Amino acid sequence: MIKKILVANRGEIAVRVMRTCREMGISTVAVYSEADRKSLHVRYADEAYFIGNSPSNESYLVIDKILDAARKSKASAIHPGYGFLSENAEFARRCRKEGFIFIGPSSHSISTMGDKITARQTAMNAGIPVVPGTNREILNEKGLSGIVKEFGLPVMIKASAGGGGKGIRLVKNEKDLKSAVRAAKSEAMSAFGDDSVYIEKYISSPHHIEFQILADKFGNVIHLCERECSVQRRHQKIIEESPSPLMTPGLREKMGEAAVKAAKAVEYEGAGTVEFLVDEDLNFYFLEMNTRLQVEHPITERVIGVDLVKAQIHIAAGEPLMYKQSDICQLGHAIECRIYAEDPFRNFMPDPGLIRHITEPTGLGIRTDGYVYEGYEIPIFYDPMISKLIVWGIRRGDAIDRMKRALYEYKISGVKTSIPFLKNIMNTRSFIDGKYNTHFIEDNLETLIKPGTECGATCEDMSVIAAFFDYMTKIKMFQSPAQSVITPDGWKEYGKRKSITRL
Amino acid sequence: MIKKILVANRGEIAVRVMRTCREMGISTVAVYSEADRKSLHVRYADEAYFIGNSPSNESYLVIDKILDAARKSKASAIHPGYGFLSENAEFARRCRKEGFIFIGPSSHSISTMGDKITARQTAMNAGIPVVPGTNREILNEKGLSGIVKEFGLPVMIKASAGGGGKGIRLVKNEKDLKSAVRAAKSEAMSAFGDDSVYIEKYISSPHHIEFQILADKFGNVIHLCERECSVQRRHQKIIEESPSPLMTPGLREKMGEAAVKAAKAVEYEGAGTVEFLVDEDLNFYFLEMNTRLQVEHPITERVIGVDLVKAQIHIAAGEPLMYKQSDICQLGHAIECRIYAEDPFRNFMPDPGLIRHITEPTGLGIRTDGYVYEGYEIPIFYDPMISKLIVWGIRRGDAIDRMKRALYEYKISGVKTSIPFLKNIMNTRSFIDGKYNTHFIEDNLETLIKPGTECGATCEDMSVIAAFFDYMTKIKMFQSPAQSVITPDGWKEYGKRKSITRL
Amino acid sequence: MGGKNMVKEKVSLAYNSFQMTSLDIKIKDRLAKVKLISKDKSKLTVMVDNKKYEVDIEKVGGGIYSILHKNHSYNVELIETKDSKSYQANTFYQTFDIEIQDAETRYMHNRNKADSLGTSKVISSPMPGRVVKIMVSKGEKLTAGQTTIIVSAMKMESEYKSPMDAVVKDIMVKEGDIVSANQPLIILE
Amino acid sequence: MGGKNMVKEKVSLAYNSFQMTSLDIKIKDRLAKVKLISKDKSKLTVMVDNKKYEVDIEKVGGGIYSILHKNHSYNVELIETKDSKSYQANTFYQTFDIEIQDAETRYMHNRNKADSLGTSKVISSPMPGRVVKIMVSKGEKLTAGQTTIIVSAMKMESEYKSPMDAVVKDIMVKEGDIVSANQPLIILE
Repeated sequence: MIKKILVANRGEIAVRVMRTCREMGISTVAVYSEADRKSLHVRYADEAYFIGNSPSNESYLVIDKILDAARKSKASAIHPGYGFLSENAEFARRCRKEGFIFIGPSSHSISTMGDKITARQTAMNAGIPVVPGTNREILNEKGLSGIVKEFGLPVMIKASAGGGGKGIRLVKNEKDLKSAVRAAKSEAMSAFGDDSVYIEKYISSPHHIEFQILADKFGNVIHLCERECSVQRRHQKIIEESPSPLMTPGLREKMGEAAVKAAKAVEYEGAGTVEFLVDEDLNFYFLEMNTRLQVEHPITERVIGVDLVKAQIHIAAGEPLMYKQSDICQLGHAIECRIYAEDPFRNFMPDPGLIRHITEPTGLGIRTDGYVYEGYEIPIFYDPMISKLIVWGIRRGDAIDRMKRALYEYKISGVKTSIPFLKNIMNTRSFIDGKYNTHFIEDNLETLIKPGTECGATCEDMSVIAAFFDYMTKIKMFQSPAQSVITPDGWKEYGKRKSITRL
Repeated sequence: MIKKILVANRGEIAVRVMRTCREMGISTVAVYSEADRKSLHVRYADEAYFIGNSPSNESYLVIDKILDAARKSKASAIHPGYGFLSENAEFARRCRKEGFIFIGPSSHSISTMGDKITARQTAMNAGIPVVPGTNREILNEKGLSGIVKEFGLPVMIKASAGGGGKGIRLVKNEKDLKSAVRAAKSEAMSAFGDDSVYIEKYISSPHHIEFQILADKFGNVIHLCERECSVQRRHQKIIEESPSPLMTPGLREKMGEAAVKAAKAVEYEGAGTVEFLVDEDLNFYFLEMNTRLQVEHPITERVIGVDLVKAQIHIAAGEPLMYKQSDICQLGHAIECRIYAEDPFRNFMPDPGLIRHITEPTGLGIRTDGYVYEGYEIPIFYDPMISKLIVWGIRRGDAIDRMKRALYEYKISGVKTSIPFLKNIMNTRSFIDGKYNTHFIEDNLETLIKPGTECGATCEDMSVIAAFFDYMTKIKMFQSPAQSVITPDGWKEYGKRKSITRL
Repeated sequence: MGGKNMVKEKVSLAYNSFQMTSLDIKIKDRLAKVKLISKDKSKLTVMVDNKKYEVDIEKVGGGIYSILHKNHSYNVELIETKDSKSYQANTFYQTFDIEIQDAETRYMHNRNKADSLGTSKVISSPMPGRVVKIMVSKGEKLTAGQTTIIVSAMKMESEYKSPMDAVVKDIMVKEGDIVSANQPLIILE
Repeated sequence: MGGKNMVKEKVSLAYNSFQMTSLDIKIKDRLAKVKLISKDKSKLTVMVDNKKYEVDIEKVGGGIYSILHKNHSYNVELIETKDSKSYQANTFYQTFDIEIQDAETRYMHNRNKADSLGTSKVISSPMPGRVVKIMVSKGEKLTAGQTTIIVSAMKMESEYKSPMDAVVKDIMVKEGDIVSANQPLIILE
């Protein structure tokens, strides 16, 4: 059995992993950079090791520092979370070489799926449909027009080492092709240190749908159904839901089988995600495989009823899968909204800063996975995602109603957040109808970035009155005999009544 | 459709009902007593009406005041919550007479089930087993020894109008019988204004198991499986779980059928609960029916996947049940802990007061239903329950592990709470094994009221060091050049950096 | 309800004659005149422009006011922003910037306006972040639109360009520095 | 580690010679001697009795301190109780009452002890509540164990009995009154 796990990550995912460890009676080890001394994962863990300066390339991305902390703490296993070193084949190899259980797949699986050209080739060999395109790196510009003739325009140029929307170019006219390839190559080189690019046919109005898979060390692989992830802004997911409104039982079975095949093709172990593009005619194409836990894993946990981190740990400990494919079914509908510290009304500008006050939604069908607390200052160095809000309802409509209620209750002050933007999405017709694709945000941007006006004239005046009252109290302008009952500060009043002597 | 609902209650249940109303797009009306002006239900509601002085018999129990608020607010329906007027047949009758939809059963159902002798008789007539005993009020003391001969000792004397453990006497020796009847009668008279008592055989080592039922206006009645409620202190439930560890599929079917029969026998409408005693040999006996929502309804919501308040509102609006009996099945395991503002280490003394700080557990499988917030002062007039913590796990063991994790994370300061007591229960062998009955608390009291000692010597010294550091900072004894980095108050530091001019 | 004659209503509590009983409050682009009519414990009567409001207002912790007006329940969270006269007000539905206006704030406003004219040659970032790259050097001649500095925050990089043809007068930061929102980075002339 | 000779270690920071560098701190029934060895930003070295601790201590909001000691992570919430020298300390596992002891607190303690001897004839309730019923009248002679007053809080009624044979000297409250914890209700003599 695994007794102690080092979590090589920060933020909500580090806390989320540690919560499951605590439930399993496993000790937890945090690592932290200078900016993260007060971060919740440090406070939540049983142990914490300092690993360097705030920029992640001087701390969370330095393999030696992570392994050093693992040795010092005598951890038996390392969980990489998502991001940072989670899809770094070298890290997985080093962990294992130095005697730690790496909670994730083999280096081989990671590197095969990490390079998109190899991944495409692997999927094709396994008989999984891929987006039509080149199966090799584009080495020179001579064959370009031939390629375009084969697939038709528009096409996408993509970096083989790609991720985060970098090294991608859409080409609509043949005359732009050469310059787009050059631009993509140069961007890929500066982002990933690798300028390999390939060309894919452009799928119009695509849905981004992914399948969660679980695979143990004994060759058992199952899928845990799909997540619809088409609500994206600049290739970053904003909202995910399960089931997908587009899905049919037949398509689910076919895509699930393809996902399992993809995992088997790389002898996958652990939790992973196979991403597909699906067009309006329900044709699906393998896109890539993420060889780690996803941000959006909680919606699968909710509709399937499985703790994915617990499953990861069991698999890493060498236990066979607890579930068979026939045990898996979706119950109800789950939606996740990602809450970012950013100002949706000022071009989504990140807004790090001090959290003054938080009220989180609770009650039936609500889960929050966050890491900020009152008095915490969000550092400027890392991802702006501060929380995930996951709701469940028996039907999709119930889940949307509950999400609206939860967003209404969710109050974070001190920093700007994406909550108003998310509220607007919940009120957009095509989202409500479940008829949207990856163009959704772009197509509706104008209405989505409109500040709410539901407050009305009286409500606006109430804000004015509150400010009037607060200011008058502050400057001690309320001098009537009734003054003693004004209690601008509950603590003070309490202090008085309890006759607390203060310094 | 119902457009506006007045919630004739306070505390967590008022907020819980309003949350579902908000999800359904129904406006909410709160009523509040003097002590409750700042209570969360007033803040959460769309409208709020003052109904009188703090003691509940001058506010929440005054039918005329509730109806007056309903009229003024033009509410179309009234939800009674639990407690207060929820099982008052007269209130149900008055609501309907004055044109409001009462979200609950008919006055006839309430009064039939409210009187325990009538309820027993009704159950017997419907062919449901009841605890052997007298079917009529004990009018004189002559027949007493004959009764005892019939059922054997020990017996229970119970008030027909009973509730809350009042008017109940256990008699083990025949010589104590007469005085026990007299005592029970006198207690019943002073508690309920009705001295009718009856005698039941004493079921030893009983389990308290109840079935949730839903019934629409068209005679459709289904049950939503059971809740095990045997963890009780002085007849008050502390922890509930579903499924019951004692239950078998066969017994569930039989008891579920009996529950449905009981509901049909009084032409029940809405959500209700049929309570049973179950002995070690799995014999079950009808105990009573609660004609309202129960405190512990969330565990059923979790394992069955239904919003019971939404179901109540749909039924009250005249809609047929959304579910058939065959749709209902339990998935996984849910446990609820009730958090009270009381000191478990000082004889469970209530501890009203100011909430200084709250950290609520979140993440996978956790739900909290509470109403207190930071800066709120819990009034002395009402129930000491401040929150309910509900967890879910795929198996019972997972749910217990999760509950331990959640109780570990749950921090409420300013008042004493029952959290340490609940933690002790989660670590008690017979609870972990699911082998407990209504004597559980009594049998384990000594270990259950022991304060935790997991902290250890170093952890104790850390508390000392924190106090040292805090005090030294407060009296400005840290005068070294490093002082500027001591930030005892994050706000102040922030204020300085942002150059906020304060008054 | 409402109507201009309401303004004449008497102040029902005996206030010190030197006390301020009205304020100008700016909310969004609107300047609201708020006048105290009476106050008895938590019961407050005020005129906001020409509308009279009788409210019950209570502070409930966390900087939040609970207000009951004609039995409607409102929650307003007030957060002081740049000084004690500036608030961000969060209602359940909307967020407002609010400013108490008096002689002092009006003076400061005018001064800031003057300042901002004089300082339009300062390049700064509206968000806190870390200086990734400085693209210019002191004394360098710039053309309008030329990138001067790149600042990153939370994985997003922003380029700040020169608003005009100018000369770099001074560079106030170096690469790797952590900067606050609106801190001067590069001075042009 | 530990050992008495550690106590002699030098204070490594130049403190003002008048400064207090040690305190007696009472936790549960234990009186711990805490002595400052050094402090550099958040790094604190102290002796607690004869054990030396090097910790990294940070206040993280909500009155909570995060402490790292030998890479172990502790959270201690401190709440001031009756005065600035008294705390309730909540760890993730346990709750402690803590008191800073100095000449002043020791004096107060002794005085309170004396007081409590003199005031043992006062009947009070350890919890706040509402007076439901007063069972005695002024001047009445009581026998030990006789119920004097009933106070209710949160639906629970508590009866307070006379600890001895006594006479009711004074009744400080009336039925329906709201009383604080430990407020004198009935005075006996």
